[in-house]
Amino acid sequence: METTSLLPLLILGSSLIPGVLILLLREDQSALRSFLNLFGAVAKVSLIAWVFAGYLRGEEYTFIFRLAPQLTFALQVDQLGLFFATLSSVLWLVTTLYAIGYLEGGQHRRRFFAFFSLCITASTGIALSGNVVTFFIFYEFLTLATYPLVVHLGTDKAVNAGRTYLWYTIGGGTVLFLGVVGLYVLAGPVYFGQTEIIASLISENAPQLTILFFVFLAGLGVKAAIFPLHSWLPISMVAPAPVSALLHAVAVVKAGAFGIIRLVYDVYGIGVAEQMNLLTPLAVLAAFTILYGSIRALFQDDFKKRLAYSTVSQVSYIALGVAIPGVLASAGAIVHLVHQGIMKITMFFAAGSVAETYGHYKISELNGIGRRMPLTMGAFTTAVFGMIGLPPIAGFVSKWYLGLGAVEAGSYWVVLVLLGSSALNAAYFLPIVYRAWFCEPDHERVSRIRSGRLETRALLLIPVVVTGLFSLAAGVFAALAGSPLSIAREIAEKFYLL
Amino acid sequence: METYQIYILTSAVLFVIGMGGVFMARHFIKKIIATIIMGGGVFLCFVSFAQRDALTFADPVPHALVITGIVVAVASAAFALALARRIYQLTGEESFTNDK
Amino acid sequence: MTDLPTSPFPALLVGLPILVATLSLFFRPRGKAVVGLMGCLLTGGLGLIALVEVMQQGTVIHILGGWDPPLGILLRMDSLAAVFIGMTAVVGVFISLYAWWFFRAREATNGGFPLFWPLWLFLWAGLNGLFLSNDLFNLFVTIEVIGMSAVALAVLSGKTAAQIAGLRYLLAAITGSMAYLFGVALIYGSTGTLDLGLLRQVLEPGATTTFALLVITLGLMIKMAGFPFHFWLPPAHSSALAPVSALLSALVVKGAFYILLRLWMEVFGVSITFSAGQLIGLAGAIAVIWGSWQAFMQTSLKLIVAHSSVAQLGYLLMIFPLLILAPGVAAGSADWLSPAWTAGVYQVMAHAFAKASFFLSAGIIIMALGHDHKGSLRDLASRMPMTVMAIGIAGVSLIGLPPSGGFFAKWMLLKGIFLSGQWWWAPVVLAGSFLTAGYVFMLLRLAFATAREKEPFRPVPKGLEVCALLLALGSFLIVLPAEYLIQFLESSEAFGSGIQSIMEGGTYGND
Amino acid sequence: MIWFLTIVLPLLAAILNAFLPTGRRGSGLIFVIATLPALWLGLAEVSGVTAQWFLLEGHFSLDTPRRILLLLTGILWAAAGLFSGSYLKDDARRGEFSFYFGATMAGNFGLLISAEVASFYTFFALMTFASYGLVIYSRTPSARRAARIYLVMAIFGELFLITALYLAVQSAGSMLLADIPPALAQAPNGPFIFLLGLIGFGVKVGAVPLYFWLPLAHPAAPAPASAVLSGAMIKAGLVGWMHLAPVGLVEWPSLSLLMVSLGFTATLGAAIIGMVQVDPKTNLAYSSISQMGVMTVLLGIGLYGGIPAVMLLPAIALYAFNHGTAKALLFLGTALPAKVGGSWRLLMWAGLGIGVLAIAGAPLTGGLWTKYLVKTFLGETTLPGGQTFLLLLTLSAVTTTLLLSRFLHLLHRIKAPSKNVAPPFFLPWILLLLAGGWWTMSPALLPPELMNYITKGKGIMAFFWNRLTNWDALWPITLGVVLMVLSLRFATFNWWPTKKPLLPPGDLLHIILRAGDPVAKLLRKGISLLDSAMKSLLSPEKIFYRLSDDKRTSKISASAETLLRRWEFVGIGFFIFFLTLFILLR
Repeated sequence: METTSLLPLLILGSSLIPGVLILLLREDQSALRSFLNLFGAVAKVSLIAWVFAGYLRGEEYTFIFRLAPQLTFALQVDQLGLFFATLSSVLWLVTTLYAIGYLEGGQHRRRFFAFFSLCITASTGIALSGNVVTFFIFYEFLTLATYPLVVHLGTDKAVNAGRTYLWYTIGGGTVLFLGVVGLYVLAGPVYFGQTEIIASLISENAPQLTILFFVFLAGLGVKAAIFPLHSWLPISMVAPAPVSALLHAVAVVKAGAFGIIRLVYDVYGIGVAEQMNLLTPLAVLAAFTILYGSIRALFQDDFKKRLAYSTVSQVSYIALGVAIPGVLASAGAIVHLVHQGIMKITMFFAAGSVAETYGHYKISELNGIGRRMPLTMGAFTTAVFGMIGLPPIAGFVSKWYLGLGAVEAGSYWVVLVLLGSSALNAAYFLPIVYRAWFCEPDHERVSRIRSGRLETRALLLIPVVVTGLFSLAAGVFAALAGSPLSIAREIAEKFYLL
Repeated sequence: METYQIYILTSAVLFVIGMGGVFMARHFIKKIIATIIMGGGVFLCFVSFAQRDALTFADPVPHALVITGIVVAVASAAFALALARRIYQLTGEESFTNDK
Repeated sequence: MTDLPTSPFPALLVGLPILVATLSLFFRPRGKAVVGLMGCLLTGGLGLIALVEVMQQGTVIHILGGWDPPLGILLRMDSLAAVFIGMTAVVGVFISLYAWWFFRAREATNGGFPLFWPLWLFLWAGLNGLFLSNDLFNLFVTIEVIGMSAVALAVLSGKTAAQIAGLRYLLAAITGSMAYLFGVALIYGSTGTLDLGLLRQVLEPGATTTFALLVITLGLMIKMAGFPFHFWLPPAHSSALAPVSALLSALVVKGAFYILLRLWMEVFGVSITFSAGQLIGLAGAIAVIWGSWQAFMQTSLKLIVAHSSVAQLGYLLMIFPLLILAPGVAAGSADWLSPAWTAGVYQVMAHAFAKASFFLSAGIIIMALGHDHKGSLRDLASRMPMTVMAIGIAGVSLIGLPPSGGFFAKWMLLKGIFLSGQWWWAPVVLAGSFLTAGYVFMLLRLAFATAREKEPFRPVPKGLEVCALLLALGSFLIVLPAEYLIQFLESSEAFGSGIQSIMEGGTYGND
Repeated sequence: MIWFLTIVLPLLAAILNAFLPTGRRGSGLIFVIATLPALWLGLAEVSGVTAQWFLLEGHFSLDTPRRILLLLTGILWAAAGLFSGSYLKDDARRGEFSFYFGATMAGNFGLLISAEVASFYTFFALMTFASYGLVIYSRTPSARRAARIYLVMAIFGELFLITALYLAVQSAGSMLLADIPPALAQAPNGPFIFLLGLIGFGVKVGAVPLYFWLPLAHPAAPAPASAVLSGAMIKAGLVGWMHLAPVGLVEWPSLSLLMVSLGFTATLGAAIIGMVQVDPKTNLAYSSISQMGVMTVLLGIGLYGGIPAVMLLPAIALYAFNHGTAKALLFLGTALPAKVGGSWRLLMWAGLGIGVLAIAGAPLTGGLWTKYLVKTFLGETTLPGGQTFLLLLTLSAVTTTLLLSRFLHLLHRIKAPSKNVAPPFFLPWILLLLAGGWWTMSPALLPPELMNYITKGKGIMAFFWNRLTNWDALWPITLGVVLMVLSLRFATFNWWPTKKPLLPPGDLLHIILRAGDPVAKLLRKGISLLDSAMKSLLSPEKIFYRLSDDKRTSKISASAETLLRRWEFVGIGFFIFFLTLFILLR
């Protein structure tokens, strides 16, 4: 704990500084801006890789700054955090590329990219934060950083969406604030991983702990879009595609999910959580959200809206996995952080490219799009099958672990939920695939907005393909050492050894 | 009851009258006068403490304070009057209309 | 008392501004401005130096003209005073710079208000005096100086609305100070001294003391626009010129709060009760909710900001119930005093920075658009991003999102609330931040929205925007030295025996 | 290495052919090359491999029954591939067809060679979903409909399947397929798990009552595709069953009885329904169902215990081999009569005849063996009612003959080209005819002990010339043929439909749809109601907006504020505050 290192700070800086610099640039210096962006992204990825390597060698990276007695800003590197940080940084790199292509000639790009960088800073901060208050700081920071992205277009629709977005996130933040202070008052400064603190308190003030747990859950559940708190997610779909992609795949929803993982495993500890049976309500909520989101998705004709509802349902897999005791289930949950991320980001990229290239925003307009954008839709289709949980795509792996975990824990109803959600996923995703590949294009809509030698602009195409391949590879090579799965397994096993 | 206590009671009464005036009176000038009455009450209170009984010498401190206080009070009253007059010139209003 | 080290700074801090102000009166308008700005910068620098001085050698005093109290005046600069003076210095300097550009830009149209400078210097002197002075009567004098110059500044713009608001303000101020003075008179009558340090020892409970406490409290509540008495604040603050509004809401109202706190915690310990504290807290709570809601409902930018001041001051009142121990609570076990205390100090500072920046930004917008109806904020984000940024940051600090000063204050406040078990205040705090978020983001929302019709738009000097932005950032930066600052406040026998006494077991409610 | 080639080559072939422009030859050849590794594995013993990196650690190996099936699959895919190469040469969507064809091929090979759950499931799914593209290929409304039903049923199956696999793996504690049957034999919920698997794979097998998608989907695809669908892929389900079934380890009378009875229902019922179809391909599809019924029966016997797996499973595989090759021959044959003319037709009819006889189990064909195997095991088993089953089996021979002669009759109705021609895809058909499973040598694939067991150690020839067995095999067929001939000869008996089938294809489906329609409507309505309810549900922020955006609210709060600003009220406030504080301080 005493070995202080500036590396974590540097990791944050690698996106914070470009963000600030970009804010200082002029609107028209797009080349320099792109350079800064990419430089930051690459720097971040490589830094995290470096730190990861160091961590595996057993080194400790901790940065601590005391604000006040009992109020410390702590960055700390552990496996789960690195896992999440890697995810966000890599996807940030990809998304930056995509965004540069997507916003070519758009308005307010300076603002957009600046806050884009801040946003990723926040989510890296969430990943690396070492104690509850630091987590909270970045959690709120994330809310603020994403707001300008949500309202980027500035239309009344966007602005109102932003209003609702804030209404929920700030509300959640306030509740979380209550929880955090409560925890500090009750247990003093709690660093992640110090589950013994809570364990020691459980005897005398169990009721407070229970209340706190659910206060936290309410706060985190907003971003994780758990059932009653999910409405902001589909509404904030008005944002540009890269934003929705990042919001859904990495930054916001994952912040919530990640928070829940931290809460259960690193603050309360799985033992305590089980002992006080706090997990059952969470499991039920998550299960309900899974089905609910899927059912709502069935009825959306807006492409991105449907994806959004599917996110609502997919992210709850993580919460569900956390709520099922057992190594397998939690491994499934943790690995789903990544798997859902790469699959969903692929889908959003695809949706964005279609919208950018042919101006199709509705699913009913997608007839025969597969013929015109084979690679994009191919990647999309891969992601779809992954979401349904078909091998050998990433989604299968997480679903397999969740299912086995559920069976192992003897909670068969969860298996039923998983099956139901798979069926529903098929029901609302396969029609898209069907239209894309097996329907004849209706010819009045083949007008092409952006032309290019490829099926669309290279910067729109490459990211989709890359993430698509990721989601394939994450499944096919799941057994390899260093694959998301293997890391997730290690993490989960650590949690259960504690 | 000592004499000074009578003074104090009087000052209290004055103070209350003044305060009532400030709140209840509508006209600017009335309000300003009311503040002056308040001031008077306060100063009387001070001064009456200066000499508790006829035997000892008067305590100089309250006088010093009262002098200062009076100066302040006069200044502020003057300022208030000036403002009231200006408002009258600008709008012709002589009392607060509560729309702002 | 005289064992404390003597230092010239207290005298300078009061004397210099007055001197420069009087001096500047003899100059032409343009000269006034130059001299005034110089004076402001000097005073600001002095304030900071003094802060450093105190940090190095603890509390210092200065006895004016060598005449001992009670007739002479003793200025004492303890750590809290030092911190507040430092804060005043920083905020003041920024506002002065802003004012310089602001009036320069307006010179052509209406002469650039040269009188602002002397008045502002007098105000500054008054503030410093207030923080430094150590007996009830000096407090009265300083607060009067502050009041007078504040009103004078408020009516500076010469607009009708400003005049009316100014008169309202003035009457309220006089009433408040008279009430206060009445209390002072009673105290003096019953104890024969005005020195705070002495009073703490000699004051014993009784009808007189109680009455004195009552009138003093009410008087100060009026002056700091505590809940039922906030009637003068919104009009006065919203109708004044931008730099003036900034001064008024950032610094002036804090003076009354400062006195109130000192007297309650330091002097009247004997006769205050737990339930009385609850009442003050209640007033604060209502102010928080009501003020925020009103701000949320307003349609013009400056009114929004003014109402939000009411709410933010409410938070200050909410620390009173925490600082007073319920009967039967062992002082040693009361570990929430320090958080509550810190909350108070930080709320003052954070609000000073944030609100100043907020008002300055409002001024910029008015300068650019000619008015500040909130509807005209549309598309501002693309036209003056820096200002919007300032508003955003300041707003975030007001809401209390991390890692701003406001967050720190609310954190400490909530912590105190939980530790003291007075959980019923917690919802108020949260609701307050939520509503604050409501109006802050209402502004940002408009700023990001695309304009319906193009408004005439005058460019503004960059300097203005920079000042506003820096102040806003200041409300974040004050968090960094937090730990050191807290130590500094608690270590020295700060505040007469104020904080210390509280640290050592607070003031017992006796009922 | 070869193991991976088995899977990778077809995928490569798929991509390669996808880009092959329409009208260019060679795609058939590419497919043939792609099947070579599979054929090699089918013929030669190759020790299994472990792929650490693949999925959840992949294992690939073969045992006798799966080797037989792999051989079958390889042959069929090679023949069908070659066939398609020329059959669809000038088709506009050839590239697309080739893509799905190759992908399906990869899946089909993969699921046969994979020895652990994850990869098995992977390739099973790959095959299932890729073949969707084959079914919908023609894009006709009926094809789309068939494809939709197929997909729904496939997903339905997948759900049961994955559940079964979850449970099985959990109880086995290992991902290896080999460990599953023993585990199920031990596990208390073994029968349940197997039942889930029975349903899950039953969809693919076309077992009663899940078969109804099959008569729609198989005919919808173009001839080569339906050949592999009906000849090879249908066996995938069988493989799945074999993987789960603890043959010889348990006695599950109820399950065993269930399977046997279902099997016979399929065998006879499908035959009867098939007879009254008018489309030869539909007819064949039903015949497939009925034949799979026989294999279901065999497996069912196995679950009753007494018969060791090493005996039973190869027997089933051999039966599949025989049926698969013959069925593929017939399916490919459906494309011929319209194209083959003149003296070539003799060859064609001969080939088709062989195919028919092989399925019916006539002497001199591999069918003899397979039928005999079934008979032996039915005779062996202690299952109650063994004799009736024997009777039913004989009866099934008759019905099968009827069914398939009806098929020939249907083909016969197709108008032949006048001149003496043979299309280029006649050659692959002939090759398949030569490579088929009806050669009496095909039992050589069986493990020796099973051979000896059947032939009583007297060797193939002795068995082959055994008069009794031949007679037993012969008379039902003759009976069937005679019946068919008579019914065609005499108008009074000729009630065969000509225009539209007496029973619509996918018989059961129509009942289900009829019955399920209102239910589905109700469900959809309910869900949409729920959806709209959720949409209209006033969420907190809406309430807040309504409150805050309302003119009235602002008016009220404004007036309240003005009230608070009146001096009088301030005075009152002052007074009240004063009093309260006074009381509190006292």
